[in-house]
Amino acid sequence: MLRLDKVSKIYRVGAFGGRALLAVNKVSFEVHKGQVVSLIGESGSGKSTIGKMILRLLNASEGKIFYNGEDIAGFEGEALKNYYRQVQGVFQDPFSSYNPIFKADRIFKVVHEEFFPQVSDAEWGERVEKALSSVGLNPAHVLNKYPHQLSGGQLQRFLIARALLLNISFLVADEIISMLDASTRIDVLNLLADLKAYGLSILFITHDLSLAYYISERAVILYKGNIVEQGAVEKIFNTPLHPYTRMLMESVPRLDRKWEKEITLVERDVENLRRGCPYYHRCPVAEKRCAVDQPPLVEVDEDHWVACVHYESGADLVKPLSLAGQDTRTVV
Amino acid sequence: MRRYLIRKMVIYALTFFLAVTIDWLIPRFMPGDPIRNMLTRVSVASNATAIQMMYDYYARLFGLDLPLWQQYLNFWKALFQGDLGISTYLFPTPVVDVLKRAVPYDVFLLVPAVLLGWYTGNKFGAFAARSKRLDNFVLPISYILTATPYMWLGILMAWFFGIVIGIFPIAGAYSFSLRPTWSVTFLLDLLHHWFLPFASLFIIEFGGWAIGMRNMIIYELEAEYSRYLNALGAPKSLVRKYAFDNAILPQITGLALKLGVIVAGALVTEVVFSYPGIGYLLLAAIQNQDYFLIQGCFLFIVLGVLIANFVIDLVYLVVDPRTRRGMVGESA
Amino acid sequence: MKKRSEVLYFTLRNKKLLIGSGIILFFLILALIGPTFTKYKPLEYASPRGAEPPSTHFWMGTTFFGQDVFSQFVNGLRATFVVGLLGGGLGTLVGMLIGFTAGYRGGIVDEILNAFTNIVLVIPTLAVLLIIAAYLQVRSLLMECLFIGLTAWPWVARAIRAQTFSLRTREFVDLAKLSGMKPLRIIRDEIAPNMMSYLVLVFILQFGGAILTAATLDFIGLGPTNTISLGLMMQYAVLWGALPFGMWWWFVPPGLAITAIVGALYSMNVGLDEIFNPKLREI
Amino acid sequence: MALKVENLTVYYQTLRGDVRALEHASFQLADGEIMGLAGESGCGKTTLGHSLIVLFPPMKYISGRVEVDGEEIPIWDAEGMNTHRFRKISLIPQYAMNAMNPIRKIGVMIRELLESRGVHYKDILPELKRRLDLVALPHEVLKMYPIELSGGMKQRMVMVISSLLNPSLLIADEITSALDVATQKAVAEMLVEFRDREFVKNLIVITHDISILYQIADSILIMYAGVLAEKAPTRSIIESPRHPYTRLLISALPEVGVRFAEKRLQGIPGNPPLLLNPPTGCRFRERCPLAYERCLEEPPFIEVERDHFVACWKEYENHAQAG
Repeated sequence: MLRLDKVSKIYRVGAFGGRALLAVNKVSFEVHKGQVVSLIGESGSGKSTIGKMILRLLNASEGKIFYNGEDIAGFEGEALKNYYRQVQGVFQDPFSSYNPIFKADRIFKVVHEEFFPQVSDAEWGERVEKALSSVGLNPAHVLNKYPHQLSGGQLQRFLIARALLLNISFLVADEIISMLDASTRIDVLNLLADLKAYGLSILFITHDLSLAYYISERAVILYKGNIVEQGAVEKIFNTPLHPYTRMLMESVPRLDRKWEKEITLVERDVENLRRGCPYYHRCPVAEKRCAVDQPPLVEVDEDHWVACVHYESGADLVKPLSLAGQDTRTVV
Repeated sequence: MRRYLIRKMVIYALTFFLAVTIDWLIPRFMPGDPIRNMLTRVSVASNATAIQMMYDYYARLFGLDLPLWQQYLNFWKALFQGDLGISTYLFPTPVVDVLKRAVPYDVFLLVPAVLLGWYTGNKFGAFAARSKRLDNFVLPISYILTATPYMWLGILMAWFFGIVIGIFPIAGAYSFSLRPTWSVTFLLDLLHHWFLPFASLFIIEFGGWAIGMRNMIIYELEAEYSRYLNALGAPKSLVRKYAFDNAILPQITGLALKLGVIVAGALVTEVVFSYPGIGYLLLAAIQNQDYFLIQGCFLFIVLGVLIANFVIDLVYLVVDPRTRRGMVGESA
Repeated sequence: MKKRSEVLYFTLRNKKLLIGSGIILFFLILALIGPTFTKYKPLEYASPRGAEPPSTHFWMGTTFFGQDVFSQFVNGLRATFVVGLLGGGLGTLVGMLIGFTAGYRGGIVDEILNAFTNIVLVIPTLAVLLIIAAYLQVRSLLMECLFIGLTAWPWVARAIRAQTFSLRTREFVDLAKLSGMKPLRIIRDEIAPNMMSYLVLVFILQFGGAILTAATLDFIGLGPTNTISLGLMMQYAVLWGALPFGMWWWFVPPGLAITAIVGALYSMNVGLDEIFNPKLREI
Repeated sequence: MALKVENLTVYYQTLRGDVRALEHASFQLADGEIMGLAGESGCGKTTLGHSLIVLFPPMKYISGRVEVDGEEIPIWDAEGMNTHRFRKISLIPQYAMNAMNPIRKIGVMIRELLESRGVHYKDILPELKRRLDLVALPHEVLKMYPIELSGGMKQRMVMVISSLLNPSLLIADEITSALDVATQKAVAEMLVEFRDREFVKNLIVITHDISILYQIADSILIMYAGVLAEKAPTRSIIESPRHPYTRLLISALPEVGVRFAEKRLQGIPGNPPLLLNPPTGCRFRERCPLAYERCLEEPPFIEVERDHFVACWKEYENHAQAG
C-alpha cells in the first residue's frame, strides 16, 4: 500500500541557509493494506515530518515514497487531488485544525465542493449524517456550531468522519489523541481500530508506547530521524533490543511495575552527529566504532529489525543485551 | 554573534548603495534636461553666453556626455573624494563645506532631544503602567503628543514662549550681534536659542516612547518569568525592574527603526525655528532648486541614519545577551 | 454567547473606539460639505484689508494676503483625507502583497523580500521623497499619495509577514491543502479573513501615518503644487510672519485638525485592539 | 500535621460570570507525604494547587482555611502571602522552560532574588552547589544564560531554585509533561530525593498522568469537576478504587500489555459539566453508571477506611452498614 524508500529531510537553518539540519535520515518502511503501523518517537524525532511528507505537505529532500507502486512526488493537479481522495491526515491539535471564524462543519462543505461537486446537497447531507453517527456523534448536537463550542474529542471525530466521507484507504493519524483527556481518548482510539475493519490502513504517529501497543500490529521506533528498531509489536515490546528502545521501556511510567531505581543517564557531547550511530551520545553500551559508522537495520528475528552494532552478526535469536546494573551517571 | 554583525553590515552596505544609486538615478530620469531646467529657473544671467558657459560647466560636472556607467563610476569616485559638487544657492562654496557648517547644529539638536526623549519616555511609560489612575491620565496625553505633527508643536511653542511670553528667541542658532567664540555669553545665548526647538522635539519623542513602553511592560509583567518571581514572593520592585529590562530591548531596536521619522521631524522643527541645521538648508536648497545641495543633504541624512542604526545595533548587542550567545537576534 | 455577537457587544461599549470614530466622522463631514459653504476660493484674495481675525463674515479670519482661512481649511481637510485614504491604502496594499507572499512562501523568497523590506525601512523615507519631489516640477495630490504609499509599506509588510507566518503553520491550512484547495484560495478564504481585524488596525495606522508624512512634505514645500493642504497652510503661516503678528487663527486650526484626526485614529486603533485582544483591556 | 486544608473554595472570574472552579475541598497531608493531585483537564487541580500559593486575579478566594505546620497562612491576601512564599510554600511552575529571566545570568538572578528576600547569596552558595551536583548540573550553569540550557536542564534548575530555602510544602505543577521520557524519569526521581533529603517536608505533584504518580506518590487525590472525588494511598487508588469515576478512569488507561484485539477498553461517555453553573448534588451524576436518587444531594468527602476518603453515597452506605 505505502512504501518509504530511504526518505530523508534536510532543513536549511541559520542565516541564508548556513547550516543543514538532518530531520529525517534514510527512513524506509512499509504499510500493507488494512494494517496499522505505529511510528513511535519523542519530540524532535522527525515522526511528524515523515507524516507531512507522506501527505505531500512537505517534499522529501532525498528518497522516494510509493503509494500503490507510484512515486507520490510526481503527482500534480488532478493526480494529487486523486491521491488526496485516498490518503488523508488527522492532526494533533483539534482546535488548530479548524479555521476559528467558520463553523466546524465547513470542512464537510469544502470536501463536497472540491471532491464531489456532482453529488446533490440533499444526498450529501445524508452522507454527512451517516458518517457522523458512525463516529459516535449525534448530528443534531454537533452541526452548525463554532469550533470553540465543541470539545476536543468531538472535533477529532469530525475529522475522522471527514475521512470516512472520502472513503479513503490510508490515514495518517499524527498524535491525534495526545490533546484529549484519558476518558475520551480511548473511544477515539477504538474508533480508529474499528475503521481497520473497513480495510483502512493507518500510520499511527505517537510518543506514547502503551497507545501504540494497544492499537497497532507493527511498530517503527525513531530516534533523531533514524529508525533504530522496527517489527512486530509483541516482539519489540516483549524483547526490546536496541538500547534506546530498552531505555524507553524502562523509563515509561507503568501502572503495573515500579521503576528500577538506577538512573542510566549518559551524556557525551558529540560535535557533529552526521557519522555514527545517532544514539551514540546517550548509549550506555556504546563502543568506539559506534561513533564512526552508522549500523544498518538488520533482521535479527522474523519481522524484528534493529540497527545496533551489538546485533551485527544477524545470528538467530540473539540474547537480549542486558542493561541492568549500568549505573553510569554523568552529566545530562 | 559574529554572524549577527556581518548580517547587519551587509544590510547597511546594501542600503547605502541603494540610497546612493537612487540619488544618482533621480536627476537623470526626470523628464527634460536637468541642467536646462535648473538654469532657466535659476536665471542667473540674462545674456546667452553666460547661460551657455554655465551650461557647459554643469554638463561637464554632470558628465552627461559620458556613457551612463562611466557617469555612475565618476559619481562614486567624486563621492569618496568628498566632492559633492558646487552649491548654486551659495555659489561658489562646495556643497560639502556648506553641509559641514550645518551638521554640528543638527547633532547638537538631535542627539540630546532623541536620547533624552527616549530615556525619559521609557522611564515614564514604565512608571505610568504602575497604577490605573496614572495610566488613564498619561495614556491620552501621550497619544495626543504622538499624533501632533512635529512642526505644529514647534509653531505653538514658538508662538507661546517666543511671542506671547517672549522669554525665548524663535529664530536662528544665536543672536546676530554675537560672533561664535568660546565665551560664556555666547554659549548661554546659543543654549537660549537651542531650547525651544529641543523642547518641541523632545516632547513628541517622549510621548511616543511612553506609549510604547507602557504597552510593552504590561506584556512583560505577565510574562512567565514575572509570574515565577511573584510565585517566589519577590518584591514588586524586583519584578518591575526585570520587566523593564526586558521591555527596553525592543525599544532599542524601535529607536533604530524610527530614526528616519525622527530625522524628518527634526528637519521641519529646524524650518520652524530657522535653526541652521540640514533641515533649514534643505528648505533653502529646494526653494532655490539647488540640486547639488539637495543631493548632498540627502546623502548626509542617509549616512547619519545608517551610522546611528549601526551604533544602536552595537548597543543592542551589548545589552541583549541572547544575541551574543546561542540564538542570533534578528529583530532589526 | 456566540463569538460574533460577543465582539459586537464590546464594540459598542468601547469608549476609545466611539470617541475616535466620532471625531473622524466630524472632520469627514466638515471636509465633504464644508467647501459648499465657503464664499471664496481657497487662494482668492477676498479681503482688501489683508489679515483679519475671525469674524461673522470670515469664520476663520483671513491670511496675510486676505485669503479666506476657512475656505483653505476645509479644502485642506479634503486633501488630507484623500492622502490618508489613498496613501495609507496603497501602503497597506503593497505591504499586504509583500507580507503575504513572504509569509506564505517562506524560504528564499521570504529571505529576499525580508532583506528588501529591512533596507527600505532603514532608509529615511522622507529624504527619498524630498529628492523625488524636488525634481518634479508639477506635483499633483495623487502623485503625493503614490510617493507616500510606496514608502510607507515596510511597516505593514513586516507585521503581515509575521501574522501570515504564524497562521500558515496552523493545521487548518494543512487541512485546506489536503482538501485540494489551491494556494491562492487558501490565502483568500483561510488566511486573509482571519487577519481582517488585524488588517483594519494596520490600515488605521497607515492612514494616520500618511497624513503626518503629507503634512511634513507640504510644510517643506514639496506638497502638491495645484491644491491647498493643511501642511501648506502652516508653511505659508510661518513664512509670512503669522507668528510675530500673532495671527493664531492662521496656524492653529490646520495643526489642530491634523492632531485631532491622527489622535482619533490612534484612539480607534487602541479601542479595536482591546476588543480583538482582551489581554490589553485592563492592567 | 504538615498541611491542613478546610473547605477551600476558589472561583475564576470570567466575562460571563464566576466559574466555580474549586468548591469546599478538605484534606490533610502527614509529614513527608508526597501527594499526587490528578484529574482531567478543567477538574480544578491546578486551581487547588495555585490557590495555596499564587491566588492572584482572575482567581477569587471565597472561603476556606489553610494551615502549614500548624500555622494558618493568609492565602486570600496576595501581599501578605509574600512572607510565606518561597520560604514556607514554594512552586515549580508548569512553564519552567521559560521561568527564568532571559537576560540575566542564572547565578545573578538567584542572588538578586535571594537578597530581595533578605537572604545572603554567599551563605547559600555552598548548599546551592551541592544541590546542583545532586541534579547533575555543572556549577558553570550559574554563569550561563537560560537560553544556553536544554529543556531538561532548565527544568532541574528551576527545581533547585524553588526548593532552595527548604520550604515545608513544594507544589510541582505538571513539570514532567514537556520532557522526553528519560529526563521525565530522572526529574520525577529527583523530586522524591528532595523529600528524602528533607529539602522539602511535603510535595504536591499536579499531573494528568496517573502512571507517573504511581511511581513516586505516597497518596493520590482524584478531582472531578471542581470537587474532591477520592483520596487514598497510591496502591489502593490503582488497585481498589472506590469512587465510580476513579474506577472508570483507571480502567480507561491503556497499559503496555493490553491489546485492542484482546481487550477493548471502555472510555467514559459524555463530557464533564461546565462549571459556570455546575449541576446540583454529585457532579458525576450524569455520567455515573451507579447514579440513584440520593445522588441529587452533594455527597460528603468522608473517610471510609484508614486514609481512604471518598465522596460517593454508594460508598457512604457500604461504610455505614459495615461501621
